[in-house]
Amino acid sequence: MNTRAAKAKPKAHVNGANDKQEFLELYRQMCLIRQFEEACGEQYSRGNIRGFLHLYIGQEAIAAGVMRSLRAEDYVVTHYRDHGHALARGLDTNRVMAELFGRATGLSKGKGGSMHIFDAAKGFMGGHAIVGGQLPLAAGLALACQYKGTGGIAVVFFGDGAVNQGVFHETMNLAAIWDLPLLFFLENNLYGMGTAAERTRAGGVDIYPIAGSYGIEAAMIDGMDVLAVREATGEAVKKIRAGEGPKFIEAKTYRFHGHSMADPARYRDHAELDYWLSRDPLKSFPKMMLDRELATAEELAVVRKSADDEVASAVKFSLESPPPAKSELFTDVYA
Amino acid sequence: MNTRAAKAKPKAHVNGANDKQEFLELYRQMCLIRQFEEACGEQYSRGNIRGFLHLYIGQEAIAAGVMRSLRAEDYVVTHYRDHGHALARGLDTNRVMAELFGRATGLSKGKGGSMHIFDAAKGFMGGHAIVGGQLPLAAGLALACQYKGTGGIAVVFFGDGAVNQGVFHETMNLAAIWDLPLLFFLENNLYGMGTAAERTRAGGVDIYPIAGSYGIEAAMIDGMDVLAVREATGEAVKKIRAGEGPKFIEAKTYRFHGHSMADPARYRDHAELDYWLSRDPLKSFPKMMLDRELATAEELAVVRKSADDEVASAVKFSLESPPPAKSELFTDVYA
Amino acid sequence: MAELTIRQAIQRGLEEALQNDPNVFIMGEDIGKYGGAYAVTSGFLEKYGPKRIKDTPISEATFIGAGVGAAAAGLRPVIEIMSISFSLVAFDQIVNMAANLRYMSGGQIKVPMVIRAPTGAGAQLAATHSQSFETWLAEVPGIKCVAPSTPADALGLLRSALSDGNTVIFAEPAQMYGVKGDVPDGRFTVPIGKASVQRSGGDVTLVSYGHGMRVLHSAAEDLAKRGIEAEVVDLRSLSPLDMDTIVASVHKTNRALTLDMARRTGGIMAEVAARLQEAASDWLDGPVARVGAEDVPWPYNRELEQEALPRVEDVLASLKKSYGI
Amino acid sequence: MAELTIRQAIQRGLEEALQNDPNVFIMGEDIGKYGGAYAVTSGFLEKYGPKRIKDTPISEATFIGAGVGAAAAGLRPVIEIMSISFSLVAFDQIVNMAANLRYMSGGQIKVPMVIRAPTGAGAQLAATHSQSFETWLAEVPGIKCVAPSTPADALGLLRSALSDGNTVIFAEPAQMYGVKGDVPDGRFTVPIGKASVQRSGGDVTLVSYGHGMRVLHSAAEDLAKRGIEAEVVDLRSLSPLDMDTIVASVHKTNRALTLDMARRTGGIMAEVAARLQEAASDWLDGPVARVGAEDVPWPYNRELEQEALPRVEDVLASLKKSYGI
Ligand SMILES: Cc1ncc(C[n+]2csc(CCOP(=O)(O)OP(=O)(O)O)c2C)c(N)n1
Ligand SMILES: Cc1ncc(C[n+]2csc(CCOP(=O)(O)OP(=O)(O)O)c2C)c(N)n1
Ligand SMILES: [Mg+2]
Ligand SMILES: [Mg+2]
Repeated sequence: MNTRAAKAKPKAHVNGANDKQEFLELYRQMCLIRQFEEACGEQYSRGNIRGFLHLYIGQEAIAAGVMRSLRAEDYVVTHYRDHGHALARGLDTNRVMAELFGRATGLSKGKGGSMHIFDAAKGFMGGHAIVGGQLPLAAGLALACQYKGTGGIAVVFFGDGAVNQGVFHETMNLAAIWDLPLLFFLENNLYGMGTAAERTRAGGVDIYPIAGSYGIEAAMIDGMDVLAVREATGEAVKKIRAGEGPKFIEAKTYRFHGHSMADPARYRDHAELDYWLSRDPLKSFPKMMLDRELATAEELAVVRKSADDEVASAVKFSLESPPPAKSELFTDVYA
Repeated sequence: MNTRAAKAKPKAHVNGANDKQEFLELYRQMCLIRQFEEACGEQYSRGNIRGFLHLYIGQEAIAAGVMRSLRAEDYVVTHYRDHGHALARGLDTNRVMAELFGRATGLSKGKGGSMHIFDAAKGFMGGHAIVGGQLPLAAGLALACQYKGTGGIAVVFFGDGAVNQGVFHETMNLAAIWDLPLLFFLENNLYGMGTAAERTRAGGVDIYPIAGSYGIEAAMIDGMDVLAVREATGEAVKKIRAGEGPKFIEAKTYRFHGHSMADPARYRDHAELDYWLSRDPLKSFPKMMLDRELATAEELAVVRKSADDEVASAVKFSLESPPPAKSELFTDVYA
Repeated sequence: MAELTIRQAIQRGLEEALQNDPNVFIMGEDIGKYGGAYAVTSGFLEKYGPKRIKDTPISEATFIGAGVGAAAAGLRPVIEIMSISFSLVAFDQIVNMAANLRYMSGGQIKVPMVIRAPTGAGAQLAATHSQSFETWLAEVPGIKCVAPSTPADALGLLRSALSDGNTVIFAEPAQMYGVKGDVPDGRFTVPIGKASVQRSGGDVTLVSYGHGMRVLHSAAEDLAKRGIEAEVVDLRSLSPLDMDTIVASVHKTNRALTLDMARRTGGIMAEVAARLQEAASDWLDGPVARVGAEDVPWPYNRELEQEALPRVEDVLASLKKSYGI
Repeated sequence: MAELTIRQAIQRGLEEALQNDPNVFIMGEDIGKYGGAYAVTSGFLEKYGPKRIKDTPISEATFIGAGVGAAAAGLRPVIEIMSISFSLVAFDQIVNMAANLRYMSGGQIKVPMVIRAPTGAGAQLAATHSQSFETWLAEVPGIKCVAPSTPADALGLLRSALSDGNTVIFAEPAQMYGVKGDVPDGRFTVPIGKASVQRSGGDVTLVSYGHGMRVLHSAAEDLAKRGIEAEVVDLRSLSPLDMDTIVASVHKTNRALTLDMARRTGGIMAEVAARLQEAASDWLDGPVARVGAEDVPWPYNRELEQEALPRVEDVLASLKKSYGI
């Protein structure tokens, strides 16, 4: 059984009622992602979503916790497990869902699908499906921020499996020598597809120390704790904006479902899954808010309901959206 | 000026006259390499050697010092700056030179040239010209030793520039998780072509600490000191043979000439070059032997003369060798 | 004779090799504990153990390069890439190492290795996951490349690949793992470098491989209804190419069409068409007709993807254009 | 009008861009302090400073991928790869990222970037260093690919590449940096996607690009001595391909030959031949003649390498075979 998160930092400190609106917003985002992903799973089984579909369920605290520290001029880059990041970054829920449905109203007009969500206007630069392939792209976006002096930064999300691609190493090196304003955010959910990270990754269960070999400051946090994520990201982002160069955060987390819809996840044992389910941020976070009287049960229910409604509308919107015109096959190949 | 080697370990201890034969042999190898490389430079300017030619002058202590710990069943893999490793591994001087001349008597029948020296019978598996490309190959050779239980190991040489290729990282990881009997030997000559390592490599002037991120034990040594190289390699190889998995050695060294024959090396300052020339192992090592009365000037002269003769014969052999038959163009494409 | 799926045929070939040759081992991502992304090696880890069945990190360049080294040292690695689309990160190791080592060493080094990978579009996996890089690898001297479209060929070609002295790219049509067919008993092999005439006919020669064979067979049915007898040729081996079989067919039919389920521009089918017009121009009643997928990145949306893929209508229209039939 | 070498023409194009567009920057290995492996960017670092002229680590995949990101964010990176042979380690970033991003994002992202790289055999650099991967990259939708063979085209195409909205592979014939030619004054451009008729003639159309042009011009001289007037066409743009110019020429000459200094099998010249026979079969008096390098890895030895490279004799022999001329 893998319960490494226990080693991570303790929960961030809560500053009383001041944080209420902020906490409700974090909760709203997590609910939205969870509900969105549940709906995706259902729509997949109905055949409305196809191809490869990777759910973010269990990891919501990360996307929600990170984005709060970002600004409009920042860039976000992620891998194929990208719905959570997209929603937390504020992409239109309807258009994200419509993309999964392959409809003309999707962000990429249905050409990209689940693994390739883009919203350039919001600095959301994908959604990339070659493991590790997104890392150099993010370095280039960070380079552009630096070159133009926009004050923006780039955040790149990747998994424990991606650290075994050479470009991970190359990108850390490049970011470090060029002092790029880049936050490396490792979502260590302990598995790359069906293979436990410890079976494919040398140097111990924690990956973040490798950043030190490049002189990049790194932190390890509990990815099930949205406040810990928010705090660590806030600190790192502040330093990056101050010109300190790239930073690295490893968050220990867990995906509650299989790698993709095709994966029954037989390679994990029940005790492990149960342990992580017991740490579900969609349970612990509202519980904490109730315990500390930061929100009432009713307030939380309103948030949940609004998320449910938003997702239900997105499904409806997608179902009602037309497919792309056949002529779209030939557009967007060249500028 | 770059004089980092000063930080490296002090010279290995000398065990008196017992070592005399061994020392003379080390000296012979270094002389052979130096003389060979000088001859190559000359033959290149005469047009007898073409393509890219990378001389090993200045780095001789490494090839000579490493090979003494290897056995017949071991594998050696290196990059394009490969003559020194080939000679120290005991490849036929005539046939190495003939390969550079592109003659039928060359080890690869003239098809490989300077950058691609192979002698499979001696476990010398190239000579590889894509920077970093040789690293995975070496891991595979080590894997074969482990798989078959031959007791052999693989040694892979690479430069400070190669550590910036992703496969370096991937190979360390694979070697570590599979406990491969593999010695990573980094010849840090401070430059990758015309670019100082410190300009392209994050994490400080020493590269070896990165091995630690993979749980690989690493040492840093003075690559101008043949005894230090021999000692460090001996220790590492012993551990690898004992089943301890991969080890890593970084040797600080310097190439006295440009990257290749096309490079006048204008990017280095004189003081730096002078410093490293003052540490020339072809001077310091015989001086030490004389000082400690391990050899007489005459004995050393005999060694030098034998190396000179061997190289002169190799040039003669090559000049007299026929080119490959034109039909060779089509052989060796498929087994 | 047994009825097997392509998946089962490959499984059988791999198991035979594992059982008969201790130097055979398999490596790749999720081939062990997970059982393989397309379940080809399902159960192998339990049966053959971790020495023979190696789960790798997501480091294609390095485990393929390590395969080259292991092969050079006398082992016979079988490598699974989860999708041939991912082979790009390892192209240097395949093209510069696996293919060149023998030549650069003057024949000293052999790299007997099989690289298996599912290939092709059609599952809405979009631009990065639907490619067919066997068409590039087939152009590289020093390695071979095969792509079966039937269970019998899958087994027969795999046996040949597993005893070949060279690296063989074994491209498996991803949409056809479940296709069933009769597989002879006994240790038959299918030689690498021989095309297969899957249907005989005297009126037109239709050439493709892998997924393309389905389209060609449907087209042949349609043509037959109009009294046109198509000869349907499966390249099977993309390298070496068996032009003799194709040319012999054209001598009979005087008409030819090449179909590529990958993009129309370039790739190995362009080479087949170019060679064919060179080798059989006196026999051809018109230009070699060429059909391929549209020259666009693969879209996710189902209708668009289907629109990009070549269909029976495209084959028929192309024949009409080249030969008026 | 000035006489420049190809190297100088490229330098001029780069300097113009550096001077006129603050978003242009150059990155690559040894392009700064060292001045470039082929001295193209010599002196640039001193003149334009380290922000614009960036020496990179030997990490082709990552600095090309970073170029994609920088371009996506509105900059205009120019990347030098020391040799197109090294592009393989970055193929994933070029083919999956630079080429696919626009499509996958439904047109949201542009990647206006120029990737310059010397290409081709002939300098005894052996198997790993003599390759011509522009022939593969030219097949990829979403990126463009050009290869000049004269100083004027080098400058004109570079200007077009530097103002194109897409990634353009700019393949420089490594053996021709010193070739001189007249370059018009003023800001002329050469459009991407237009072939160039370098010599007019009515008897046979000879098509190639880059190094191949030298061979074609020699062959044309030889043919002229026998009274055969060759029309010599330089593709210049490998993608998009300008079949119209070639087909128009064949309408006049009724004979065609393609020459590839890269290996004969596959690549973009196979596509040209295949398309040509489709588009002009009624006009061709025989099969499109095809000449290319031998299908072997590149050998180091000079005689073997020369033997592998296509020569004038091969062109003539191939014409004799196809057309009896
Ligand atoms: C280069 C490459 N190799 C393999 C794959 C197939 N693949 C897709 S996701 C994945 C696992 C990645 O795991 P991780 O990085 O930990 O991310 P997670 O899925 O756990 O979020 C694999 C092997 C791929 N897409 N690209
Ligand atoms: C992938 C790749 N990129 C670039 C080159 C060109 N190149 C050849 S050697 C070299 C420098 C390598 O430096 P290093 O690894 O330090 O070895 P050294 O030459 O110093 O021994 C470069 C850039 C190459 N051969 N392969
Ligand atoms: Mg993971
Ligand atoms: Mg170096």
